[in-house]
Amino acid sequence: MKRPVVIPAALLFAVVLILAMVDLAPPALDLRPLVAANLASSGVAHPVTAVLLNYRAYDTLLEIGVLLLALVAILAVSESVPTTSSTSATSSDLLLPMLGRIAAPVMVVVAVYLLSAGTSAPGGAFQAGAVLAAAAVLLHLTGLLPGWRQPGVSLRWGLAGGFLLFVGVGAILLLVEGDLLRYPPDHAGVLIFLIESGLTLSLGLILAGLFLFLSHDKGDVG
Amino acid sequence: MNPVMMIAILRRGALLSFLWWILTEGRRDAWVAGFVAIGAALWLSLRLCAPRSTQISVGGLGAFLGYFIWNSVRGGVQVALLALRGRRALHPGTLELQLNLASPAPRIFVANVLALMPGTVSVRLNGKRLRLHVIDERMPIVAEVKALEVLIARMFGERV
Amino acid sequence: MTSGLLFACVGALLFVMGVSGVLLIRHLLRRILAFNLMGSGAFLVLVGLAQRHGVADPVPQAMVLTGIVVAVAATALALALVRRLHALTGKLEPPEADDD
Amino acid sequence: MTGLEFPLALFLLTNLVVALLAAVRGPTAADRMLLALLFGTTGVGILVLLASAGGGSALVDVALVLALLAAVTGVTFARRAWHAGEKSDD
Amino acid sequence: MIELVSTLLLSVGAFFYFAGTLGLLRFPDVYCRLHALAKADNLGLGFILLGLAIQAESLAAALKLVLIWPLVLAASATVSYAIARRADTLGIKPWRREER
Amino acid sequence: MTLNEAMPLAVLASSLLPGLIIFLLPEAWIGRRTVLNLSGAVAKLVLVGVLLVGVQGGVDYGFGYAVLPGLDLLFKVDALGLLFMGLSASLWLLTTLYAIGYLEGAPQRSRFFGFFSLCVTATMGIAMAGNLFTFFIFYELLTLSTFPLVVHRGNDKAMNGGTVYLAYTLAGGALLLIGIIWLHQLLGHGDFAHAGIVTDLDPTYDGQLKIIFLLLIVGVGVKAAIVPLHGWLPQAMVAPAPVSALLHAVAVVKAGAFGVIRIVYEIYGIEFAHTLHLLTPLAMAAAVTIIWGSLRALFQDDLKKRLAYSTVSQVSYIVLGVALFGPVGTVGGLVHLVHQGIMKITLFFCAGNYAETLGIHKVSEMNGVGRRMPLTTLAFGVAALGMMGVPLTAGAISKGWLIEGARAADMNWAIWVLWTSSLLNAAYFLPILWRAGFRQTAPPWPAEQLARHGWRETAWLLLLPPLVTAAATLAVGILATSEFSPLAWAQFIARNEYRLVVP
Amino acid sequence: MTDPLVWLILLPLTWASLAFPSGPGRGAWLAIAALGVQLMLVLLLVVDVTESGILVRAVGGWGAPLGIDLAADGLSVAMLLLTQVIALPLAIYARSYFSATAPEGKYFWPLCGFLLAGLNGLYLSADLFNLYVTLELVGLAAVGLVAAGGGARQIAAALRYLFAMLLGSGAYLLAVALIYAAYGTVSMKTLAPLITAEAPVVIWLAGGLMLAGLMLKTALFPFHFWLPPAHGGASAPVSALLSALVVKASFYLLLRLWLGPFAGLTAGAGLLGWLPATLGALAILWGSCQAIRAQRIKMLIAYSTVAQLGYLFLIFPLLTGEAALRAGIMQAFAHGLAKAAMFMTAGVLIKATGQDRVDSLAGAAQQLPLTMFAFGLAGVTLTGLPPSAGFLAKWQLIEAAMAQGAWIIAVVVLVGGLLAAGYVFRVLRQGFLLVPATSADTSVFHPLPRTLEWMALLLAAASVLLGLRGVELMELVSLGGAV
Ligand code: NA
Ligand code: NA
Repeated sequence: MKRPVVIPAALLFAVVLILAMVDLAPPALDLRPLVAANLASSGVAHPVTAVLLNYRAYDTLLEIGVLLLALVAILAVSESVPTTSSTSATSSDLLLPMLGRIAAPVMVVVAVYLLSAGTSAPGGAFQAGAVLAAAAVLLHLTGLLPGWRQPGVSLRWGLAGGFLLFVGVGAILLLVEGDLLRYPPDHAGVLIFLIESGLTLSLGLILAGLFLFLSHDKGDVG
Repeated sequence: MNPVMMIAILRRGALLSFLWWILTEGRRDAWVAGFVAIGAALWLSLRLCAPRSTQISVGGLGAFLGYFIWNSVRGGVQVALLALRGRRALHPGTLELQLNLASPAPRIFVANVLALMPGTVSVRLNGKRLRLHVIDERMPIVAEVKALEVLIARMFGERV
Repeated sequence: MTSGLLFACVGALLFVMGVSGVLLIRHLLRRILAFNLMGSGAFLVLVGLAQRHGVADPVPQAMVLTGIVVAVAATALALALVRRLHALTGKLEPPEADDD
Repeated sequence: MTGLEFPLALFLLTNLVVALLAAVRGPTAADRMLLALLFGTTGVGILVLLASAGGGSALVDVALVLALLAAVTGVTFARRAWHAGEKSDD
Repeated sequence: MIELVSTLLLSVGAFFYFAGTLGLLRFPDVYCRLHALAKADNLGLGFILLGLAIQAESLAAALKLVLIWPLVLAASATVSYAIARRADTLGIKPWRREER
Repeated sequence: MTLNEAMPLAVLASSLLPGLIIFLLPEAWIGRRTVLNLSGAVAKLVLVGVLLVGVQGGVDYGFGYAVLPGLDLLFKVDALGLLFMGLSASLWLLTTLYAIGYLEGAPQRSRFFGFFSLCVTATMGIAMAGNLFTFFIFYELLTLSTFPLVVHRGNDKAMNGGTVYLAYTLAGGALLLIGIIWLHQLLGHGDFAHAGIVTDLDPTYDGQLKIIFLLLIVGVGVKAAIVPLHGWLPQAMVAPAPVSALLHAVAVVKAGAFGVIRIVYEIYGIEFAHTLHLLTPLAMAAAVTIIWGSLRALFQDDLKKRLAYSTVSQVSYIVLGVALFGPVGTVGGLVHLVHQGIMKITLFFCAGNYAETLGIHKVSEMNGVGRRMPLTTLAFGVAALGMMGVPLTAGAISKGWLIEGARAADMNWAIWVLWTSSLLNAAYFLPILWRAGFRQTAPPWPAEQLARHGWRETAWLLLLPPLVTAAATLAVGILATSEFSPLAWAQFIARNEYRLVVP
Repeated sequence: MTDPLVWLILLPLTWASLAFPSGPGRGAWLAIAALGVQLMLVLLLVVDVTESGILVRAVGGWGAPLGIDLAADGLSVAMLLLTQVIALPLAIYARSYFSATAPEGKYFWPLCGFLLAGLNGLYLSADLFNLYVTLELVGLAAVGLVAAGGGARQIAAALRYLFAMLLGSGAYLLAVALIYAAYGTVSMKTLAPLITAEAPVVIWLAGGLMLAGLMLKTALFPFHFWLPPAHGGASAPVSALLSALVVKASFYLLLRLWLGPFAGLTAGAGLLGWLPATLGALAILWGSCQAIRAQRIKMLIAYSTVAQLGYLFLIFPLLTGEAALRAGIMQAFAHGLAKAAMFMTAGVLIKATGQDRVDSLAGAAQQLPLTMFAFGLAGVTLTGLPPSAGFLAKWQLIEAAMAQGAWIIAVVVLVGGLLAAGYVFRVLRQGFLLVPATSADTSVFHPLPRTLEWMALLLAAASVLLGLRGVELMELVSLGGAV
């Protein structure tokens, strides 16, 4: 019943939008020179990273908050009573554990590599965290890591730690430098790397959590 | 520290360092982070699989890889030609056969690898019985599977 | 037409497809997919349109990275809700609107 | 750099879109699962081509990550298939 | 010389991708399409990676590219098996030639 | 804040604070609650007395502050306000006494007395309001604080009565609000002032002013129960007797009538209202109400309903007095504000006594009740005669001035209306008196609840208040010419409004 | 604490992320203490803004357009004030409301903290993209709160809510993309002079997308479909938080955009304001009628929210004068305070009787007089009766409407007030009903912590008392140009 309205409206909107976009003049402002001019004092080498972790680091701070929040919300939604034991590898399954044993350390190396490359390439902590999370997921799927239900104290601190570190650095800089997340140019690189390292761990845990907390009930929903 | 552990650390450390070297494309300034990475990975690796449990034979692996790459190309070319000619060239069908491998892990490996080999896709592995979908029933599939089995058995250190 | 503009146009199409999907599809997992399509569309427009004159702009690229993380968070939450609903009702479609 | 990389990346993108549409069209649920195959292989191909076409070596890293994630996805799929299999068949 | 070989390899790679998509479009059922995607696309990726690797600036960079291939292959192999099995479980009968 | 500024606030606080505290008192703390109630009422009476002396001596009492930029909450104490305040303060004390006796042992007394106090606070606010905004605030507060009293009994009948009450008063409030804001649009303020505030407007606004007048009068006319806006009043009879007394004699209907007075005299100005030809329609509406209310009263067997329709009729005497152009009519209307209050509260007290003591609710059940409850019946008789306008009673004074006012305003038809009303009054009150006094007693009574206490026919807290008000009915009639009589005060006000010599 | 402005964002983020590791159900006292500090910070900020009109902070020291600016003017400080004023008593209420093991309270504190951080961040942000992130923070936290520990019905409501939020922010994000493409910046301050009536078509489209997205997020009729089940289904403290605060955020943002960057478009197109106003009028009528019909008490209150939000949108055609803006903010305060109080009383009633039907309230005025009184006070505000903040809102709205000859708005406001009286007094009437103790309908009232009742009364009383003194708030709103 909604279909005859939605689809023509959507198409019409798309057509108008595309025509308008094609017609669009160059923007009044160009931020690229600004980004480039301040790159030297930003503490990182890659412009996208500079935007993410320095110029617009506040966005990134809130975004990590969103991610942590989503994890907390998922925990709040999931049932608190433990269900029956989660999927773990059976004894006949030898290939998968082997894969996990080999791949997980490799993924750790890749994660650290991505983190260290982050200052000169986009991403850093995010890709690194994603790869760590993938490693955790892999370990879980290959039966080497039990599923997560309700996180224990240390896991909870691990999940929130990176974000707290980020907030803490922001707060200290606010007190010392007078502005939220205003890095002194000399120490920007170190501070950003510190934040990113904390984030990598927490993001890894959070992203893994998004999967592992979700995967515990019987769940073949697709 | 026992020598087995020692050798394992050295072997794995070397492999991981090589990996790091590839990843950083040989940059020297990255080695500080590299030590952290290799250390962490080594620790994880030793926790996940104690030394001695490595059983994959290097020679077997090499032989398998050669066979695998060559047949991948064959399989790709065959499918590409079939795709160009359309469905009138197809003579698909299913095939059930018995695997000889003793342990389940290599059997699963065979089932997976067959997806990349010419003409076959594994449909269902049921114990030792394997059902395959073949794109051309006229091909000598059974013989090829046997050959693959032998290679994989060697790699896993098993006798067929 | 530059590649950036092309990306933006594809993005616009993906966006409206996603919106239509979210509005029309009742199957919740597919609706989540539609939402992701919508998000990807918006990201493509953001990046593509900003570099419609051929030069990459780091600011929208960073914004898109931020947006992707937010979308991942939203998707995960949505999946968690769908799973819970499935566990409770055995259905993957929302119950009929129930306004008291 | 042969100058062919960027056009080829676009060509692969077109391929991907066409294949996506075909896979989504079905007709069966299994056909739609083909999407999982498409993203890994074609996505990685596009990324490495773009990296070589001037997108920067960082894109190779992205391709690497995508390949890793594709592998993990594969394992996820595999677990479904094998475990479901053990329960019903073994 | 390297450039020529590279061009050749890249073109061959692209051809296999094309063939995979073509197979997806022309083959009659999901099992046959699986053949097309699992084999042709992966081979295409292999050629492209090889084509790019030989023109890489360093050995490490080349190896990095080559490293990607087994990962994708592993993914494809496992996913293919999962799809075929799923199709079988769903009761999808393989397409057969009529005349026999 | 000076003392003169604090006085209006003190008047409000003398009932507001006891009210709020009473809400929180446990049900069983009867003694403390009574002390609070009475000390508040006495304090208020004393404060009003002080104000009375002060205002007559020309002292300005006022207080104001901005609620919104350009919009003030403004209190001022003037002669007109004091007339209403004096009435409310005295009757509140009596009603409180009566209610303490009436509700003895009933549930939810803390809530009852809490809202009772809020209700009087609202009345005081209305009387002291210095502008339309303030007036409206307390006008609506009155609605809110009386609702819980109307539905106090908590049964379905009470709920329905409360719902009708709310529907009428809130709708009226909405129209009033529109009128007030419209005026604010035109003038930028809504302060009450002698001779009105709209006179300076350009004549092109006359049309709008007429509409605004209609809105305002309809708004306050609901509470004043001007026909056809009176429908809520008989329905609200379900409330306990002290509440009915309060609604009918003091708070609600008087707030409406008082609003009419303020609007006509201090927003439009009587002269300007006259030039705009607003007074004649208003007088006609009052006349219709007077006759219609009396006619309906005639056919009610339910005693409280008969009294209710009587109220509908009597309150419009005030409106009629206001609408009669000229000071004489004004004096008549103003003095009736007080006189009707005293008389009508007596009647309701008595009706409550009959109901509470003997279970009598209907006129047809009253045969011979005068012998069982002679003092109550005496009080009832005095008040009823007053209502008819029998000489030496309060009613005679009001009616006399109203008739003179009609003559002075050249509206002789109004005289006929008043005479007809008096006849109708007699027609619905005399049968009651006749039944009570001369028909044979036919016990048992419907439900005798309080036995005779020695010489007393009922509890003394129920008996005292009607006797006092009945005495007052006679006193204000006989001593009308004394210095602090309601009449003298009404003349004082009229002198201010007309700025000329008032007889 | 050198800078109240930034701490208002950092503090809730901190306690939210500390409450999570503290464990399920923990963190209440931390939250309450921090909210007390936040309230003081807002008051400091009020003083600062009163002195300097507008405060701007460049995050990272960069400043717009390269970095993100935080900005506080009268309008945003007013909204911040509203948020903290409601949040503190609500937190005290919630601490008593959620028993130690209640599944719906397991992660209430971290989610609540993130929600409040998102709201504060939203009110302080002067950057369109940053606003997108804050919108998502608020939206996801709200969805999590709705779903927490709930049954199928609540989960379904949360899903519907989530998709509505995501559609809304998706539209907003596309608009941000278009604006960036057209002007190369997302700073509101930089954009304001650039967007004129001659803006390219994409900017009109962006404006439309933002308008639609934010109307959806504010649940303006006919985009309200998600609100009643979500607000009516959540636990009482959550409903209070959502109805009182969360929907205001998107309204604020719409207002901010309308008066700020998009002023160049909206000022030129006078008829544009009638679109939200018409929908607002329909919301008032539809929401009130649904509330009058509702059987469940929280549904009634939730539909009342649909109606009351309508008033906020009536101001849009009148925004050429300052009076309408003041009316809107006063309404936001009135509704925020009163609706929080009302959901809190509903929580008390439901907890006490174990049922949530309006019919089951008979005797409530006797058993829970304080709660019924609080409900009544809140109802007075929603009805717009004096003396209450709702009345001041109504007064200013009618005055603004009449000043511009928009009679229809005045009429809608009055009719809406009467309809509101319809649903408010329906509850009160039921509460005042005395049922004989023997009757089968009699609800059993369980004893509850008095804190619950007192906190509800506190907010209800605040909603009324604000009606006696609104001048400071209204002057605050006008500070810093409010645009
Ligand atoms: Na919202
Ligand atoms: Na309403």
